[in-house]
Amino acid sequence: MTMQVTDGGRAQPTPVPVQADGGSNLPAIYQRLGRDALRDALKKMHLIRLFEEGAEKAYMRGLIHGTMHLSIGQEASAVGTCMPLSDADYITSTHRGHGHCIAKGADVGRMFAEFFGKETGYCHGRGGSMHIADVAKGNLGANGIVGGGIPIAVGAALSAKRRKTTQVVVSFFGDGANNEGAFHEALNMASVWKLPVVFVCENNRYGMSTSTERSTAVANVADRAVAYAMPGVIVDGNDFAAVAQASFDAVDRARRGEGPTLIESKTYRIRGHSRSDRNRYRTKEEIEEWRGRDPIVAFEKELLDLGLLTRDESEAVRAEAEREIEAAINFAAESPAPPLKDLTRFVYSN
Amino acid sequence: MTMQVTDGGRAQPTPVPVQADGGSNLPAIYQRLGRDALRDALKKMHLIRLFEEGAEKAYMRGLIHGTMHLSIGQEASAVGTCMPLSDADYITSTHRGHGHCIAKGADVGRMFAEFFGKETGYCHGRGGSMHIADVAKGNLGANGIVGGGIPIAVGAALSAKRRKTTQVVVSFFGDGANNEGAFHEALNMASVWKLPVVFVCENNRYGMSTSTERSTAVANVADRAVAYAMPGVIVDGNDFAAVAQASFDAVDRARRGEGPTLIESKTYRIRGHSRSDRNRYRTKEEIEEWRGRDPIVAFEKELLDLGLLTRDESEAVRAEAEREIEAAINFAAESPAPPLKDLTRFVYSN
Amino acid sequence: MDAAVRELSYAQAIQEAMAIAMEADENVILMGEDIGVYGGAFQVTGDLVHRFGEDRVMDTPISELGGAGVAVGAALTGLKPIFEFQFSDFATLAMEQIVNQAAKIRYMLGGEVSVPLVMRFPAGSGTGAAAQHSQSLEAWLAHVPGLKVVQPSTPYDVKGLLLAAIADPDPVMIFEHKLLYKMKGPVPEGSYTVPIGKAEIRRQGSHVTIVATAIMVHRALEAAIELAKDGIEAEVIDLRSLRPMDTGTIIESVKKTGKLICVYEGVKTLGIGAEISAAIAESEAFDYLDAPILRLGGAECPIPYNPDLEKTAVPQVDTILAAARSLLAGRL
Amino acid sequence: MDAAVRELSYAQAIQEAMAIAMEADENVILMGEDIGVYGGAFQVTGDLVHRFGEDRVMDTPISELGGAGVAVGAALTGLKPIFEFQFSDFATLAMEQIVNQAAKIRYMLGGEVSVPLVMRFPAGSGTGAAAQHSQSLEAWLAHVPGLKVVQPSTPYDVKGLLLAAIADPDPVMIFEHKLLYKMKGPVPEGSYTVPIGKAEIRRQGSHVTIVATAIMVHRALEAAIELAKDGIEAEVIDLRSLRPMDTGTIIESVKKTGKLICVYEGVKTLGIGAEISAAIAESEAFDYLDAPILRLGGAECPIPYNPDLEKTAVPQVDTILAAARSLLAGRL
Ligand SMILES: Cc1ncc(C[n+]2csc(CCOP(=O)(O)OP(=O)(O)O)c2C)c(N)n1
Ligand SMILES: Cc1ncc(C[n+]2csc(CCOP(=O)(O)OP(=O)(O)O)c2C)c(N)n1
Ligand SMILES: [Mg+2]
Ligand SMILES: [Mg+2]
Repeated sequence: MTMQVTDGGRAQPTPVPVQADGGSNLPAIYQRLGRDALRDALKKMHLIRLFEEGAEKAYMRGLIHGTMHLSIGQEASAVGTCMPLSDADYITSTHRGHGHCIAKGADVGRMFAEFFGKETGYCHGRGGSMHIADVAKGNLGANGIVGGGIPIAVGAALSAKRRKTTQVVVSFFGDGANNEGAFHEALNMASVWKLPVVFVCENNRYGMSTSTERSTAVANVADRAVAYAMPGVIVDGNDFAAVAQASFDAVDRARRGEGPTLIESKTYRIRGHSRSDRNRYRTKEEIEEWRGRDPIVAFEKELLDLGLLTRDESEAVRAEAEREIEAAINFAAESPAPPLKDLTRFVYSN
Repeated sequence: MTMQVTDGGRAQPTPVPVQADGGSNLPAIYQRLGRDALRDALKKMHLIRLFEEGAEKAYMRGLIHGTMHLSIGQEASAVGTCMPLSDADYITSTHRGHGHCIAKGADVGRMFAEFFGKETGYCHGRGGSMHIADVAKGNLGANGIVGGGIPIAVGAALSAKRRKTTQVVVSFFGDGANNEGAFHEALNMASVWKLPVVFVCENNRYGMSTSTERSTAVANVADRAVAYAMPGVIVDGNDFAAVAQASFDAVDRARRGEGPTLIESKTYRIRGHSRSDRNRYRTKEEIEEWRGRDPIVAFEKELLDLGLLTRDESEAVRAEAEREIEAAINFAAESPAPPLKDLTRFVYSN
Repeated sequence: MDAAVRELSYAQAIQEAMAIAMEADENVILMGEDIGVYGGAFQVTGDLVHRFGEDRVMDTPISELGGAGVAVGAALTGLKPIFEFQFSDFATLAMEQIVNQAAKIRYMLGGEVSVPLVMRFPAGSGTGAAAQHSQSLEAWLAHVPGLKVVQPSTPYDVKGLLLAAIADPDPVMIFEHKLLYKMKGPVPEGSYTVPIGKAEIRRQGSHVTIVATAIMVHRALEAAIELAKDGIEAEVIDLRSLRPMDTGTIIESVKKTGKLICVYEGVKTLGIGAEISAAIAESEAFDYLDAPILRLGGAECPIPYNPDLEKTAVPQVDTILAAARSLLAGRL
Repeated sequence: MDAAVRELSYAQAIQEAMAIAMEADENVILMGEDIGVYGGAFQVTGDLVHRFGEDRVMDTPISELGGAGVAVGAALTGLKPIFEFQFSDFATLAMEQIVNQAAKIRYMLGGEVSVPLVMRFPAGSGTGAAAQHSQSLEAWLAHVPGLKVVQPSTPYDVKGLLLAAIADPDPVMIFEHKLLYKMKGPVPEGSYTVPIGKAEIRRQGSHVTIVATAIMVHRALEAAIELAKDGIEAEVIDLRSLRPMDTGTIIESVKKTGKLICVYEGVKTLGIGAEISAAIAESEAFDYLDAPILRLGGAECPIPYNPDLEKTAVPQVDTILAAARSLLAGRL
């Protein structure tokens, strides 16, 4: 998607006109986005999937210490949500944040470098997977604290409003986070102060091992929007078009000064919660069922069916993503580690 | 009200049959409660009012250091809510907790003694106004932390359920507390686990100086009940019958094992938030208007109109309350202070 | 200090510092509970809402965790929030945002951001507000790298340290003792700063070094006057900054006096005096010490309600006198 | 110790203690995030849910503040909850309930209630989990009267201290170092307790006293073996309990050795070593000290992600060796 970013941060997409075979089946949002943006979105989804798989392999080969939280299966949610955002807009992300980071435009090389604990990483190797950020692109960071980013997003929105920009903030969080007090306090303040923020709950059915049925009193997280007098929207998080449409609606609303929205993006994480997960809390069948609803496969098929993408183009997009990931891993592997003498650098500004 | 308390804590009211002139106007709840209980309720409301006025005077005379939060105007809410509770049932209370304490059956002598910091006080002078408790009567204590008692109440309800009693817990809190994360987390857990707890939000329109309009995204706190899949009930907190009815309904439901209820009791605090309040955030007219809706005056009038009380009885009830308060203040004033050597007593059990 | 300098109360000095910063930079905003039309629980913000409007003097809902997080997010993205906790005790609700986020984000992000945030904590006992409204929790925050922590004891210092805090690119926590709010002292007009990280010798002396914080500085000075009558000359150091701590000034003093007493209101165990003592015991000053290092801190109990118990729970002038006399007995 | 005693891992020892207590008293319940079918983030609760059911091994929503409050309320009214924080860092969300409520209710209510609550805190660095999952915050809680705080370093002790904690009528906080979970050691079957408030001398020595906590006990013991090769005999004391602290044992040791090194993982400033040092510097042992008291604590930074930086951020065997050698240089 070609973006012209104004000072104030409003995204100005210049869509390439769509002339598709899809005819009247063409989702309005595809019309709005245009071919280039759609292809870019597909590539980002591939990048996310390949990043996660690369991370997994690196972990298995002992290149990474610590843990990691993979978002395989949730790619449409991350990329679809970020479609209306420019670099001037902010996001706050979560422990499961690789996808959000790529969706917001990060360079996978610097991401892998961070993952490998290298000085060239986005956080100079100090943060790792759970804290990857990309401030230049508006990603204020993943967060190791469930729900920790939600009030921060509201603060960024307060700042955007007070500084009289048209910046919008998207706060990603999981279904588990919706039972944290921070969620409640943040959504209430955002509503009372009518701030330009969109709350995106990626409901993948579990907070670690605990299903929403066992953790959350309501059937849908979006049902809680009424408690904050804001719209609550449920979308199929594995349907790129649905996610993008909901995000555009909410972001437009926020830019118009009409306040926050809570979007619940229903999706599923295919991998375990983290490396130590033995998947005891869910069935193989359930996992298989969701594997059948792969958001990348679906999106690609849709673009092909609608004539927005040829087979050749689709191969090319995927190949390009693969090349980028390979180069990224090499860049990361060859990058230097931070010097030990710099242990306390970055604690304070001076 | 004559109570027979079973082991398990279920209250067994034995109402004195009501034969009132009120006829069909007689609220069903009055029928259920009976004359004695109603008179006792009226007396408790007087005790609360007189306690607060006595506290105010004592403060003015320099007998008390610290601050205090008076519940003048909120008496019907406290007493009405506690009507279905036996001594085996629990309450958690707030910084504005004198009324709850009296409603739950406390002795005003030991309350004044606590207020005066005396060894004979409910907390042996260690807690003061903001921590008055009466554990024998099921009052687990006032709380200096806004919202702090709400999860504690849920824990007591969990305990009641696990120990297979029929005890019910009532958690009092203010409108300001409904924006605390603790409120959210506690109500969610109570609902998920179907615990026997009733959440009573005494909405007196302000959290200190901040009106609910400026602090809370929804018009009514009870509107938030849907976010926890529990009934949300709004009552006129200055109408004793309405409060008592709502409380009975919720407590009955909890005892039946059907889970929690959120009651919003709309009321008003006539005095300032605490001694330092200059009432800059509200108008004299507003205060005067609410003074006109005095819950004690209304209740007394209603009982007289319904023929449930004679003028003589009404005088007698009030006089009795006055005598009790006077005796209580004397008891407190004459009681000894805690010995200085006992400074660290009560920190640990042994 | 210039005799012509007008006197302000500690609370007024804070308010003036905030007003100066708000005049100078429209990105400075105030957040907190009842800091608007109510003027703050201790009347520190006073009438600032009328001067700067509700958009810059923001009453928050009673949501300490969320409020602190909003302040962090605002600080990350161009604003300079000054966040008031109504009582420092309520920071217990916001430790997540203060400690995991504000203190660490810059480091976790490898220096790519900073968090120019000021938080104000009315602290301490003596007001009859009992255990949940009287704590002195400054040692907790002084334990956290990424934060700076100051505890000014005079109107002059609180204005200067607050202005230094607002100018600082990193999060600065200011502990204000509630009993000091009404204390008056000379405060110059206009902008000036007191450097974060510098202690101040309030009284020179050669027999014993007393390092004190907040209201204990005044009690220590009172005690020093009494001690002088016995021929004991106490050097009284006002620590002022807890993180970073100016151990250099204390070391120099102890080299001279050979004796150290730490006086603070927080609970004795692991209160700030523990750090002062340990920092000296591991320093070059160790070899100059000729008596145990005494700590006078809060009693090992919650703050009680009864006023006499409450006084007994924290060091008073007499406590300091007795400790100094016993430390110096036979050693002068 | 009896050679016939079987070995258990630290995690297994904790699990066994909980199982014993749950068998003995049906009011003992476990609460925490993913402690049921998942078995806990560190597999400490393991299969207990199958043995005792979901009503007694309760998965809570991700609600640390509320969850802690529920535990407090349950403890006040007849249950004995054992509450697991998934990582000790998340206690930052629950400090209100831990510090204002659990620690103070008994005192505020004049002894009319008690809070028989146990909280478990997986703590420490070394797992590559970075700044928000690696903290050592035990000093915060050890600063709070009303709490008891222990930090066991062996499978034997963690079982015994946990059983003591469950039997204790007051709130006891247990800090468990994550790197210890897989450590094995002899653990007797059945019920036994290790007294809260007692340190343990792990190795006798006459030249220097090393007081260490948690994993640092093992590093100190390793260092002691090396030091012995140089003829330096270190006495290694495992502090075990932070509140109350067994200063008596340390004082006796320092009277013998004249030298003290404190080794702990929490941030050096105001970490537990500050209290150990200060307690000794104000005690009768002061007169026996012939060298500064050294503290080896965590670096003044958040825990970094990069594994080499991460190691550098907390004391290692080499750090202890170097410190001991420099302290003793020319003083043996
Ligand atoms: C405050 C806090 N509590 C607990 C954890 C441990 N934890 C990490 S991720 C997670 C599950 C989060 O679930 P959800 O919000 O649904 O996100 P998902 O992992 O499903 O993407 C938990 C419990 C944490 N990091 N922070
Ligand atoms: C956690 C916390 N935040 C702030 C305060 C200070 N405070 C005490 S009472 C109060 C207002 C509470 O309002 P509400 O809940 O409506 O109760 P009300 O005073 O109206 O009865 C505030 C802000 C506190 N005690 N605890
Ligand atoms: Mg989830
Ligand atoms: Mg109110």
